[in-house]
Amino acid sequence: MTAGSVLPAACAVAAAALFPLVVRDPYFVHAAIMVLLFAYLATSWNILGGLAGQHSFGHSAFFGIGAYVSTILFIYYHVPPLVGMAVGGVVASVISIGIGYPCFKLKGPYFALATLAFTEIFRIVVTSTEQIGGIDLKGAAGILIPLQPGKSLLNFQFSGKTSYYYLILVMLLAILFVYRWMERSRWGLYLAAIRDNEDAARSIGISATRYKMIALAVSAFFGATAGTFYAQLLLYIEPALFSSAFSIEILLIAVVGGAGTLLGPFLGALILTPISELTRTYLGGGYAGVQLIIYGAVLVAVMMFAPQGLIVPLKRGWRLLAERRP
Amino acid sequence: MAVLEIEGVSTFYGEFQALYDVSLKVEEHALTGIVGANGAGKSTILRTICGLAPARSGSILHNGVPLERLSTFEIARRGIALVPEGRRLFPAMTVLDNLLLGAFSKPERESREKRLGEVLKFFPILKKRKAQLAGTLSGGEQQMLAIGRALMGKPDIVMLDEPSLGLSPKMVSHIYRILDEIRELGITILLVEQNVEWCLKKADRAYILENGSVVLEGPGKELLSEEGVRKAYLGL
Amino acid sequence: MVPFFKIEHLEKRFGGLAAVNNVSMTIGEGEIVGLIGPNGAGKTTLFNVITGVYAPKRGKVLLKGQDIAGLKPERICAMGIGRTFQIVKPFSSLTVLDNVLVAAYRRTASRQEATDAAMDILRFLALDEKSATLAAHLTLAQKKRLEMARALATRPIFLLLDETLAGLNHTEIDRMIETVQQVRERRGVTILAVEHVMRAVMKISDRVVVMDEGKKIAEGPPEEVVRKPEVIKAYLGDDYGSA
Amino acid sequence: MTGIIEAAVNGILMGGLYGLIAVSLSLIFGVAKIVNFAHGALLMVALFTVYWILELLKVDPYLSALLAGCFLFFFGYYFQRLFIEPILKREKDTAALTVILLTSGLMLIIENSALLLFGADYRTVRTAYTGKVWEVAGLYIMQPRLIGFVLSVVLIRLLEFYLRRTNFGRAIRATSQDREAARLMGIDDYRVYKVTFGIGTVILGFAAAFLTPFYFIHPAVGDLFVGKSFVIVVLGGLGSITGAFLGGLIVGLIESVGAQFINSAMVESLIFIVFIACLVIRPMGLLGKERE
Repeated sequence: MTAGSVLPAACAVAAAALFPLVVRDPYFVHAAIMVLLFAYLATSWNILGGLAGQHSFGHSAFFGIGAYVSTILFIYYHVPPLVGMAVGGVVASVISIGIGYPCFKLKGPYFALATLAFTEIFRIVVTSTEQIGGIDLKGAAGILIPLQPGKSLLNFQFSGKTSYYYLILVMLLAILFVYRWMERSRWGLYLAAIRDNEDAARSIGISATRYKMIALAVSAFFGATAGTFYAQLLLYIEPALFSSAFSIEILLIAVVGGAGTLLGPFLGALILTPISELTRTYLGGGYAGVQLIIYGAVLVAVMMFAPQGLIVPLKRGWRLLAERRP
Repeated sequence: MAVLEIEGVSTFYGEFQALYDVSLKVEEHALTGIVGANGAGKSTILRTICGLAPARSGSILHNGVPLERLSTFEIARRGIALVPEGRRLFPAMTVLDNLLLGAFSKPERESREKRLGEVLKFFPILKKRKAQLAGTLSGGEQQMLAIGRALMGKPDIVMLDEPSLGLSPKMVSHIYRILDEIRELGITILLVEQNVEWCLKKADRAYILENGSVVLEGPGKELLSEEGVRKAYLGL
Repeated sequence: MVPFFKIEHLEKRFGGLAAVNNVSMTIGEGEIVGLIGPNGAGKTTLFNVITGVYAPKRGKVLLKGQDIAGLKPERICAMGIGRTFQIVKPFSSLTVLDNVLVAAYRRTASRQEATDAAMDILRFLALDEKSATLAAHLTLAQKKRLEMARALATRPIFLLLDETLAGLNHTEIDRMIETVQQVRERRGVTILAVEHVMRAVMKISDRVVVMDEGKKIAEGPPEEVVRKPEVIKAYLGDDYGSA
Repeated sequence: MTGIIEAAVNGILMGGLYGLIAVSLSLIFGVAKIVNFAHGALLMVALFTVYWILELLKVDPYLSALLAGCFLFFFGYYFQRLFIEPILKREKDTAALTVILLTSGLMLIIENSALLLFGADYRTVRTAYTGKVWEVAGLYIMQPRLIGFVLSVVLIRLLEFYLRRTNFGRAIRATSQDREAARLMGIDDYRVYKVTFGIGTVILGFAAAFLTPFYFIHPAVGDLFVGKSFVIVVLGGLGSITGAFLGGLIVGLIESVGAQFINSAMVESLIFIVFIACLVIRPMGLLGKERE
């Protein structure tokens, strides 16, 4: 981090930390939690999509795996969700290797379609599985997560929304830190080289498949932890978590904000998540589709006029502003 | 009168400058040759004329009309036919389809059947292969088809990019014979050819290109004896 | 004695066409060999087979006696063969230093050591002042030098240069010729260079190999090779020499 | 056994419609190299167009396709002109992903606009053919499916004729094979893209007309077809008309026969598994030839 960006970053973190103290309306706190959660999820996508340039259309698979694994462990084996979160992450990483092996043989739109097909397979299998080895998956109905008596971090049970807010804020800061660290590390350089030109990267001895796999596994791990958080926040999970539509939503947040940049996914979540959260509530019922129309319009506009993501014109504007000041 | 007049053209691929201030003239009914080592920019001149690699500066006049701002398809419709390097046929279409596409532009379409007859008479082998897919032809046949396709449009000028490349010696001499015949029909030709000897012998006027610039120009036969030719190629 | 580098009866086909047809050659340690031939002669395909982009249909590629034919590009790089590309392929979003650093990391995990090695190479190629520039913003001549820097940072013992001079102007060409000579002298790297600028080929090569239509048609000292009728024929046409 | 044969026959008949929808996708993909995620949404537009023509003008569904086609051609033409063309012109070779995201956005807009306009009801239409069955050799075959299948075959033959025998058809094929060479023939490639897109949407109009007598209409109905269409296009080999149609038959067959043995959702995942395997093992499609 350069000296010039420490101050704004500190201010942003402080503002974020103060937010629930100032805004006490639980509805707004909930919306803020969703923004942070989607920023976290999109950043986890960005580890593969941005650092390694592999635009996955199947990230929701890992989100769903995290949600289901920790929930099943919690309900059937009484594993605390915090532990389940880690286990879900590892399971998602392992599964991601199996997905990556065929998909990394493909490029561009074919990679997109194959990853999309994978997440659809997950969705369909979970939707149509009522029971497996004595565990009720409840198919399309989804699973309600029972409340535990003891309130603790280990159990992910708190008295109010505010604790969830701080938890996801810390998680977001952590993943941004991981992203930044990876970007600056030797691995990050390898991934950037693969992203910019795979042939050239291989010619200087970088095994493209291996490093893409690493990025995928890390990306899957964090994606799954977001799933656990979501499950514990809403206390309900359903097969739609695996859906391709949800995968595309994650990717959109990252791309609209700016894939391959540290703050792009956060910016994307800041813009797109409130659109879906706020309009869902205020327009409600008969206008159910309006938020998606706005969502689509934002997407179309960004693709047509700022295909590198909104962070690019924003940065340019910031720089101009900074230069104008003496 | 010059059919094509190129004046001070510079062309870039990205930031790589392929042509430096190139000027040349193509006279009506003449054969104009361009020779030079690999990478000297010969093909780029043809691509620039066609608008496939637009010039960054300079002017290109076709019968007095500037071409620089036109798209490739508009330039093609003006009667400028390119037989591109590598022939660029439509491999999954029949020989007949390929020929008909040569006369795609509206004005040519009316006299299409007549020209088809002429071209097939010119290339009897294509008549035999009419229904075959272009991708299944031999190299020599493909080259004939590419030339035939260009002639279908009743072009003002035919530009050929290394028509003898990758062909057997026997086929090369066959192609040369065809070029001679086309020339006798009075069609204006701009030829890029790797066979310097042949090209210079035939060319009414020739240009020698080195590193994107014209280094020598003059009647082909005069250039043939110039030391500069050998130097441009072999550095001796 | 085991030769430094040797190709035996190498063949690579695309569909029916033999792009590299039964090519054999030997290169001694410390040599600079020029590889010339008309367009479509198979030079770049030969490079791609040596560096593992393609697996050959048959034949051997021996580096110090070990057959490396068919290995993956990253393995072949690890064996000590570096290359540049005819069409430059910089890592555009990275700085010049990072472009070289990423290659230097293949030899050491230490950031300090890798950075030192990378800066060393950048100085050698006179790119040190550009180290913080994004590779995308370099001129073509600089990108060509960056290609070379990146290849050198993997510390190859054998370097394949694919048209390093194409698109450069006279001054840049002279400078690059000097650089190539220094790569051998200072770093002891053996070099095989595909080159079209004949002036340069004549100047730097100890030996020249000529390819035409996938086959090797001549080999020898540069002055001799360019006088051979078959070479003149390949370049200029049927009977130029006798005219 | 009869049950399975009957399922196979009905599967193939439905597969013909899948094939037709995929032919449209394949045409657009093959010529302009556009991965159109809004394909399902366009099908939905086609279905509603046919539906409203039926409701308001009381025209036979098979005839209404002709009317719908006129509107849909311009819909597709300007869809390409206004949204996709600017991106293709700007990005040249790397547009594939941008176009995927752009068309995803357009899909959201189109589907949810339909939801606002027409509501979330499942609409069906009663036509003279709805629910009618023919008995052939002891098998019960749904009449509208058979008619739809036969007309699909006819339509695809017509399309092939158009592409093979007409000037502009040749131009379309030429552009898909070698865009630059096509331009050298005097072909305006961007115009070819727009017209191709228009033709693709017209085909969707016919598919919609064939579906209407026995299917339902809903703003999200396209989602049921779009995944399958991509699978079929990859199975059949990108850009191949015949391949796409045969791919449709295969998917229709797997779907209906598979449903006799395992539950229908699992069949759908089986189709996706076949899809991934095909992408990885035979990216040129089942019928395609290996390229260099």
